[in-house]
Amino acid sequence: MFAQLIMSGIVNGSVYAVVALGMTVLYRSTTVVNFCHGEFFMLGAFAVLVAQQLFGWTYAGSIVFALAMLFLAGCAIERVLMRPLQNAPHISMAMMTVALSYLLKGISRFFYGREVKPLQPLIGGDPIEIGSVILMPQDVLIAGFSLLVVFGFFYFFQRTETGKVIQAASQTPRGASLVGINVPLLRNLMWGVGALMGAAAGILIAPNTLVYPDMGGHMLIRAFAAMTLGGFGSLPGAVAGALTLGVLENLIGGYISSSLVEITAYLVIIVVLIVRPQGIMGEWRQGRG
Amino acid sequence: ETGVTDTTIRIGMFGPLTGPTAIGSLPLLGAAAIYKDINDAGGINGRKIELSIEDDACDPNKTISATKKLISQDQVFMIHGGWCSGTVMAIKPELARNPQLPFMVLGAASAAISTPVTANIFHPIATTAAVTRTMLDFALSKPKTQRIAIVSHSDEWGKSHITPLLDLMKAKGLEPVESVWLERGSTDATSQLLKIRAAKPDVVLAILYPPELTLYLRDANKYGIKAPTVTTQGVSIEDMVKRVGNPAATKNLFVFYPLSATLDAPKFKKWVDVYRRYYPKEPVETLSFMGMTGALAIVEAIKRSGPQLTREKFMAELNTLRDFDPGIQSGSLTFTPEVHAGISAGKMIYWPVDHPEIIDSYPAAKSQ
Amino acid sequence: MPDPILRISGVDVRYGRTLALSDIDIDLFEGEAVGLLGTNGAGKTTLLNALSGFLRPAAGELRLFGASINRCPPHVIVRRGLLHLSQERDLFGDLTVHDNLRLGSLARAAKSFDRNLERVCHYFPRLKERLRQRASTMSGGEQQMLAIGRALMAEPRVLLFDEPSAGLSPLFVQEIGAMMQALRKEGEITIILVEQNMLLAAQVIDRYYMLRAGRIVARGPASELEKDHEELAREYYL
Amino acid sequence: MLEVRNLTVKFAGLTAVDDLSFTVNQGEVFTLMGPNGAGKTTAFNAIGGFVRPTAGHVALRGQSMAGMSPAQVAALGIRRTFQNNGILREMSVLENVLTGLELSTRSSFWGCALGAPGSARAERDATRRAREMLGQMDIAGLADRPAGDLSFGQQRLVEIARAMVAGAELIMLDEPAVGLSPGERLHLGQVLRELTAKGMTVLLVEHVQDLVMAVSDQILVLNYGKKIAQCPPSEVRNNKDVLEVYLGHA
Amino acid sequence: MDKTLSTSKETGPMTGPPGGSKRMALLALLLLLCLLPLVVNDYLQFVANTMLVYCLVAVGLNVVLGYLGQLAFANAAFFGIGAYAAGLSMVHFGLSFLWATIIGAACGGLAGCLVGLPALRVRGYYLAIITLAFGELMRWLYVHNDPVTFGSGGFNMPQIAVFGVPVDEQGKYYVFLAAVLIGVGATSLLLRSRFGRAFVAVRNNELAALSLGINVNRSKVIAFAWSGLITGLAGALYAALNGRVSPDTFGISQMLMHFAIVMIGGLGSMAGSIIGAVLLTGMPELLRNFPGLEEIVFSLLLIIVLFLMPKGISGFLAGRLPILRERLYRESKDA
Ligand SMILES: Nc1ncnc2c1ncn2[C@@H]1O[C@H](COP(=O)(O)OP(=O)(O)OP(=O)(O)O)[C@@H](O)[C@H]1O
Ligand SMILES: Nc1ncnc2c1ncn2[C@@H]1O[C@H](COP(=O)(O)OP(=O)(O)OP(=O)(O)O)[C@@H](O)[C@H]1O
Ligand SMILES: [Mg+2]
Ligand SMILES: [Mg+2]
Repeated sequence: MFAQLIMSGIVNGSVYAVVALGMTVLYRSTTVVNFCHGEFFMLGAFAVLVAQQLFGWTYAGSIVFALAMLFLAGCAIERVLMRPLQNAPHISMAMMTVALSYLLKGISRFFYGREVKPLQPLIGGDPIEIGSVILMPQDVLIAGFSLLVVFGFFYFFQRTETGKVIQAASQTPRGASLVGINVPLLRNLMWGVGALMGAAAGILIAPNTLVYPDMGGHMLIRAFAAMTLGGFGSLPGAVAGALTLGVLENLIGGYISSSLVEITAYLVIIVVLIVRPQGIMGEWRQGRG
Repeated sequence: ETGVTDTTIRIGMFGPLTGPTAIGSLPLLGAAAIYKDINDAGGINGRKIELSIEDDACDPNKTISATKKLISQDQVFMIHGGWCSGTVMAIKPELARNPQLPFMVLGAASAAISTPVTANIFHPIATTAAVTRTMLDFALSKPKTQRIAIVSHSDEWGKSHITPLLDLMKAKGLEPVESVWLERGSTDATSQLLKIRAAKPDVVLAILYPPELTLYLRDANKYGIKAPTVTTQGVSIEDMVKRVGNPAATKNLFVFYPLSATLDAPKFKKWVDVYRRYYPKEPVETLSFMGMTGALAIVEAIKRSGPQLTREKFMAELNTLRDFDPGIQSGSLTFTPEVHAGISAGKMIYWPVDHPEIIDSYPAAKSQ
Repeated sequence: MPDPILRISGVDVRYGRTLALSDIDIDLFEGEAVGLLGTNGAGKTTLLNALSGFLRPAAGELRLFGASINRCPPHVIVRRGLLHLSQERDLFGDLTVHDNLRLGSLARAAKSFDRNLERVCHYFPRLKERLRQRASTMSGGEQQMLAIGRALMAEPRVLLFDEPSAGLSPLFVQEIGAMMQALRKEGEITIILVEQNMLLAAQVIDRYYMLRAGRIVARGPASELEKDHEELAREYYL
Repeated sequence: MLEVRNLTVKFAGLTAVDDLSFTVNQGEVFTLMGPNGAGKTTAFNAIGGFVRPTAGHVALRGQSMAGMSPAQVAALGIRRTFQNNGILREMSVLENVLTGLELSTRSSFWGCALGAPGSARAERDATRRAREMLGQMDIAGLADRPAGDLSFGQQRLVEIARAMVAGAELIMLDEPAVGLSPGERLHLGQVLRELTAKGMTVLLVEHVQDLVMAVSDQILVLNYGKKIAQCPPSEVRNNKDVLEVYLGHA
Repeated sequence: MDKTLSTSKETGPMTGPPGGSKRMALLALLLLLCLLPLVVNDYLQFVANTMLVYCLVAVGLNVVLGYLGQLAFANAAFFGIGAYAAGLSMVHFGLSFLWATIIGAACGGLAGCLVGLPALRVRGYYLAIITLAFGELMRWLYVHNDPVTFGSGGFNMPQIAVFGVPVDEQGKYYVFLAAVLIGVGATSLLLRSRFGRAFVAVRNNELAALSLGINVNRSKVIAFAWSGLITGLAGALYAALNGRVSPDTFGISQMLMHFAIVMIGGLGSMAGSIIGAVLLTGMPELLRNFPGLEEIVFSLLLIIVLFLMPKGISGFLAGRLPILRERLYRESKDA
């Protein structure tokens, strides 16, 4: 049982990690914490569904379509909604993402309010048994994908010039302009990437959870917890936080009480922040909020 | 009388038209279809029914203001509404403050709504007490069933089932071998399932909404839990089979079934047609018919009250309703001044291969 | 006469409804250094911000190398070769000195990074000692050096200095003066200098413009500044 | 009045202030000078409780200030300005100056919440004093502008006014003249003189020589955290070390 | 109560410099408000009462969010704590409504202190998240402590009576109105005193505030406690308003509603809080006939305001109507 709890915890944690990474990337590059990331998550899954059912596309085609749509949506949102606010107080930007989250949820509820749609697994097949541990092929895919994304971004931010530029632009946008960095373009792209990451996570997990307008909300809070645990803005932190949270949830549910599963994330947040206010891996950077 | 003119009777309705539980708007539509059908057939005693429909989004506070609006702004004759137990519980004080106002529950099942009885609240569906009794009886009808595990939500709805269930079990000298919470919106049920698996139950009583039940069934299949799952009327079998998308995972699922026949049965066609006539685009599910008996009971009581319709007379007539059975619900409806929980029986349904079948006891000894 | 490198004609700048600059006309020729003087709140910084694209003029035209830059965003202007050394410095506080300089060279002169780095370290040996220190922990003067160094890394053709001597010690002020003169000589850099330190200004510039309440109230050759500056101060600043 | 003894501040591997000792007397303007990065601001921070000294101690009127938080230091009657702008951007100029009176406004919490007359009076007095101070600094006209909208130099003036308004015993000004026009510098010099005449003590860090020479009573020159000279302004120009590392031979 | 009312008349809860005409306008408004129950039915009265409660909520949140500038998500929890404390003390201990309200406010204030403590160490988004977690933890406690809190279903409030006289919807209105006048009046007085200035100073620049002798920690705790007190008071009234207290009411959507009210009304503005509260509690009622549009309209409204009125509706109006202008400092009468 222990091994199974750990393994499923890791699989769950991987999904949290992809969600948290999407938010972390955006936070790193714009200092905005995106409260509508959960909706990107939801829209990604819906886009696949729509492409499949309305246009009759193949699964792979639909996924490409969904990712592309969400990338464009992210860019558009930055251009239309966020850019005009770039000089506004930080909380206005946070509220804008909140408003957006309501809007996207409202719209999708308007069309799909009563429906909860199933999505077939990306890869089917029988459960894989390794000793006492049972995993679905989909689970393995999820874990593998998030590993890939994590390393990709880690490399990008830590090793490439562009990564550094993005970080610089987020801390001192005026300074970045002063050295000739196209700050608006960078922001725009990063929003696109953030949305795409959200969609990817959504598509990965949707076969397990079904597709419905509220599917993003619960994920968001887990991602927050993961980010807090690892320290805002830290990529490895987000991943470590997400995996820890996934495993903790399972262990607490399995060994203490299933009533605690839903608040594990919150307990973790509170304990971590009281003991170490900057998260486990976070450097002490003051958020502008 | 309030809400009544020479040609109309105004009835207020509310239900979750929007929000995460918007699926609960289906019973409202079913009831509304009955009213429209009656109107198209000429109305009752020369009066047509006018509906004031409010959205409660399954939110108790919204329901309170909706009720106040129906009562004092729209001046309705009576209210027929409530799919979420929490919303109906929330307006009980308001209803107590307006003892002359008749209230018919639309689909909320919590036993606490009608027990103890409130004079103006009528409950024409199988209450959670009735549902859990049926579920338990069904579970115990399987030979040698000893070990019962429970998985449930911890919200009001979940607890309104758990409480009577545990009481019933205790009365039979039983204890659940394992009892776990699965929260709404969960994306994983591993820890709960492993606990259940470790308890080696003969049967699992699942008090879950559709999304979580889906998750549960899929994971149960994955972890090789073979015990049958018995669940409430909160889900419909067709929907679950579709959602889970894996026949192996649903073949051992038994759902409390509030209706008299499967939706595709010829004898039920009449009701499906009524519903389709007025809501051709809406899904036809078990839920769609849960409000109909209440609506028909209202129509019946209004009819019996005669042309001089008053609330008082109307409630008196409701209280005399005995074995009222239009053929929708699995049992007949009886209201007495002492008992407003009008339906006390139900059946179980399952999906052996490619269509649903109604059964009374396990193993499937067919009842019809 | 050759065409001006930078032409400011009839420029107005507004903050909401208040007019911060009105009808500014300045022409700047290749290799020239022009001083912009004025009391606090006269509008000097506002003018520089308009030139570097952070503010849009409400009227008038700005032309850099013959092309209008009225609607250009800051990064485009920087890439054309106009660098602004701002009063707030706008350094990347969390990055090291080295990274700050590296980013400074990225847009225009990424290839000649090493050469430029050497040059900056030559002007400011202190930076060389502290290449690994985080910019935000540097002392005020050191940050000023870094800001100047970062601007130089881009091999600017026009440099806007907003009080470069702010916070620098007297010895360093002299060195900066020397540096600016050297820049003009070797690199054909054109300079706009905002400065409260008359001595420094007089050393570097050819001509000056005096701003008051958003208007140009006087102009003249640098030699005028070298007369008794107590008197100048009384004349223009009080 | 202020006594600094053997003050040492180290940052990872770097000694920013090295065994610094000096005494400031009441009513004088005491100036710290020195090349960039000599440790002047760090010394200020150590006195004001913003960094913890590695060694040494600081005392005001014989009372040790070891381990005090910035707020406690302020409560002793010490105010400071910041080299990199400590303006409260979203408040008006008048409110900025009013916050300088935080400690000397005798209004109580419940008094304020319930509108008690005593507290209301205290608040009104504070406003009057703040306006007077703005007048003294010649920026009364800016009183209702949001401080964040002011020019750099104007903000400096507000910050100085805010430090001086409460009539603190000791004010520490970190390069107050940066960004000020020559006219304002002259004016600042006058104001400082007036205040010291009333018994206020000033600890000044400044590179602008006109101001330093005009107002200082004592000058201490630092280099690499170490004191290299301490003398009245008239003698500074004769000190070879100082010319060498700081003033240059201009 | 009388005392505060009279003093708030003296200066007016929101009066600033213009003085006279503003005071008259406020008095007239107050009079109109007092007459309102004569012309509305029970339902509209209920809506009006809800608006009053949310006025307090918005004012309470604004203290922390708009003035202290801390991104804290705990106010829905304070709201819940106020409601539960008031409700449970009536149910379990049979306290009278007035005492229960006081207890609700006090518990809110205590919770505020408690949340203020992490705010000393944790800031920015970390604070946002730890406060969010606090709120959810409280909700979990309500759900899983059936014997005390009656679990996920919540509980019904006993009949409300003031000085032994049972109050109906109209009666509640007057009680609520008095509470709002006291709460809003005291808050705006406080904000215009040195305490309010300290809050804003902390928001702008903690280091500078420290150097001015502002006790940053104390200011934070005070602001949180006051915010908790006002919001707890609102919670107690909310319990009385609905006659029912249940845990789901005090979740994240409640919190976002509060945020939206404050942002739409105007950060750091008392008048804005009130405008926002009235607007956003009124809106869902107006949209009753368009189910499904509420979320969309709500978010569009928020987006439009963020776009066109960066300082919220009150900031927008204050640019045009000087009477709405608010200042932090208290102007001397004779200057
Ligand atoms: N963001 C702003 N909003 C409104 N007014 C502003 C803003 N920035 C500057 N001002 C006003 O515009 C005028 C010019 O300001 P500017 O910063 O250009 O002055 P400056 O000449 O650079 O002064 P200093 O020497 O003090 O730096 C000042 O009166 C200032 O108050
Ligand atoms: N947190 C820190 N970490 C590392 N080094 C620091 C830190 N703070 C200051 N220093 C270094 O300590 C030295 C002294 O800094 P300080 O700010 O006291 O100089 P200063 O005398 O005020 O110079 P300036 O005249 O340029 O303002 C500088 O070299 C600076 O880089
Ligand atoms: Mg300037
Ligand atoms: Mg310094």
